[in-house]
Amino acid sequence: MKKFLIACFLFVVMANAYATPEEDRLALREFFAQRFPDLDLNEMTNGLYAFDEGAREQWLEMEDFPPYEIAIEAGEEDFNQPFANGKSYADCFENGGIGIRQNYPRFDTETGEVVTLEVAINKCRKDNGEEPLPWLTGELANISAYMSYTSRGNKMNVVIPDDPRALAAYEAGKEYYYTRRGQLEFACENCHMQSAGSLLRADTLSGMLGQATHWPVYRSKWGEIGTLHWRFQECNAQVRAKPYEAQSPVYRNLEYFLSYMSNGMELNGPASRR
Amino acid sequence: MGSPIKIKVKLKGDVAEVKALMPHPMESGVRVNADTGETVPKHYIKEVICKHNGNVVTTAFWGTAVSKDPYMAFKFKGAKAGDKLEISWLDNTGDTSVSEVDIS
Amino acid sequence: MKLQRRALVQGLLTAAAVLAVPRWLFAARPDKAFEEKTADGVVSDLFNAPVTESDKVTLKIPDIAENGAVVPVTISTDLADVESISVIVENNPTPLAAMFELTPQSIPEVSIRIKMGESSVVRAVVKAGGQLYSASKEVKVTIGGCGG
Amino acid sequence: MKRKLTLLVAALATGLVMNTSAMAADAAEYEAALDKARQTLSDAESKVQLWTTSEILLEDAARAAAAGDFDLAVKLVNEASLHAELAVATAEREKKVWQKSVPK
Repeated sequence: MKKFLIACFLFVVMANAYATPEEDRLALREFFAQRFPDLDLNEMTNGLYAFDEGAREQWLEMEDFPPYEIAIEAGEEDFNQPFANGKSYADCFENGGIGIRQNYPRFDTETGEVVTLEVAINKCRKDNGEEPLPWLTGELANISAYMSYTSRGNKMNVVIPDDPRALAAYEAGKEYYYTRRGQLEFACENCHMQSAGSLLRADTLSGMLGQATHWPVYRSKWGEIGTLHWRFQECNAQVRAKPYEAQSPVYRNLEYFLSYMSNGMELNGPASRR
Repeated sequence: MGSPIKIKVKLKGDVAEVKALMPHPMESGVRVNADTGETVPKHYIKEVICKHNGNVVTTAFWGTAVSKDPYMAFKFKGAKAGDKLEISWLDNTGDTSVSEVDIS
Repeated sequence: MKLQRRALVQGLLTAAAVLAVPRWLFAARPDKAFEEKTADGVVSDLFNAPVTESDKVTLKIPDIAENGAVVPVTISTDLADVESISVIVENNPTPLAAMFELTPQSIPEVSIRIKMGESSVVRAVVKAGGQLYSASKEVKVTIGGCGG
Repeated sequence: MKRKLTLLVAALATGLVMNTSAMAADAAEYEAALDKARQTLSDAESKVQLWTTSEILLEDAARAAAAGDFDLAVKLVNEASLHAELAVATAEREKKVWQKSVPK
């Protein structure tokens, strides 16, 4: 029965949308290629620094010795620290957890849910009898930063398996991205597609393409390293929409869609931003 | 005891180009904690001393306007591979940190 | 295991810190200048001598700061016998941000990241051969909050 | 369409406010309005993403009530409900149009 309902739902979705995720991704690249004909689209993994020369110079100076290096080092130490049962993070991931971030988020066909890297890290802890870590910053973000660092240069490779629930998760994320919300009635799309590269008050807005390649991020505004869902919450609050919990299904689906849109682009996390 | 200082040295001829990152809150004493409404007390690095093979090459005096997790870069002559570079700081609470690297 | 190793490292560092203590006693941080509320007060406290603008002092700092909490600054100079380099942010509550004391071994080029509370003129003052030279630049600090 | 709805809901809310301000509200009236608003908010939240403003208005209302200004408290509570209803209205409209923003 449940499967039948999902099939019905998908039929409706497909009848409306037609486009496959791959068609979506190519259409999105085409959108930005037309908006910024002189821009190397791969530069968009650097967010607003693809557009704003003055900000880019300051960012490059930060990159001389980026503050996220503190997080990478702490994350490496934590990553290699065995659990009380003698096992470690390396035992939970393919290839010992090294150079695999480009495959996240992934869809778990057993639970029918999107698994972000942060969810996988905390699941690993739980499976080994350890307490889960807070989602937004601190040790979890450090470990996430280290795992990104070992994956730098790999091309984003998020897979949507042949499972209607996976496609439904992708579609949910897509709908979220394009839906206006909050008192200000902004969709993610309003800022990061229509207005990408333009100023909102005094800030240049980043573009959607490559938005998922560089997490976690040390934001000067935060003064520490933080995960993507922290930024989701912040974006929501900025348009006066009540933020969801970090790693809630809504945000995980959004990350799934967003990451798929960055497929084929080089992973370059962790990163520093204003 | 403060966090270790991260140090990178690049040798170009006999010139050492040093970059250092020092994990430290650098509280200015005017920031208000949003949760408690209380002003966070001053907590900042006052002095940084950089030594090449035990000799001071640069001393920095800082106020509260140096950014969180301070970064500094400087250059000096007369360095060669295998030399020692030590950087240490002292903050206003009396806390210190010392780190040393081999120049290569 | 982790704790033990940390304790050992801490022990070593504490020992190193103890050895380093005598040096702190000799360091003369110009504490009063760091408390001054005006740029002129800082200069007279530190040097008590006239300062001349000079194109031999290069102050590299953005026109528009991305985030006032982290503004990268690099100061360099062609002048010989440089004794010190200071960074002064005129509109900060206490304008003196940093002062570097150099030695004959130094190459006069230093970088640092500073906080700016609002748009301000930033001044670099170089003391070389007993004389004072400066360069300054207006830096705009915008209201952040929507970047990323 | 959206503007019409907004005006309608706004008119309703104003009507409520005028009604209640005709005679001074008391604590019981505030409690009743608060219960109703909480229900409206939670109904809305089960369907859509609330505006941050709804909860902020409830906090403001609680402060007004604590200060004994029940007229203002009731007004703010009703406004919180209004913002929840507008969030639902936006979401329903968006259901029909979001696809138009997707690049094809």
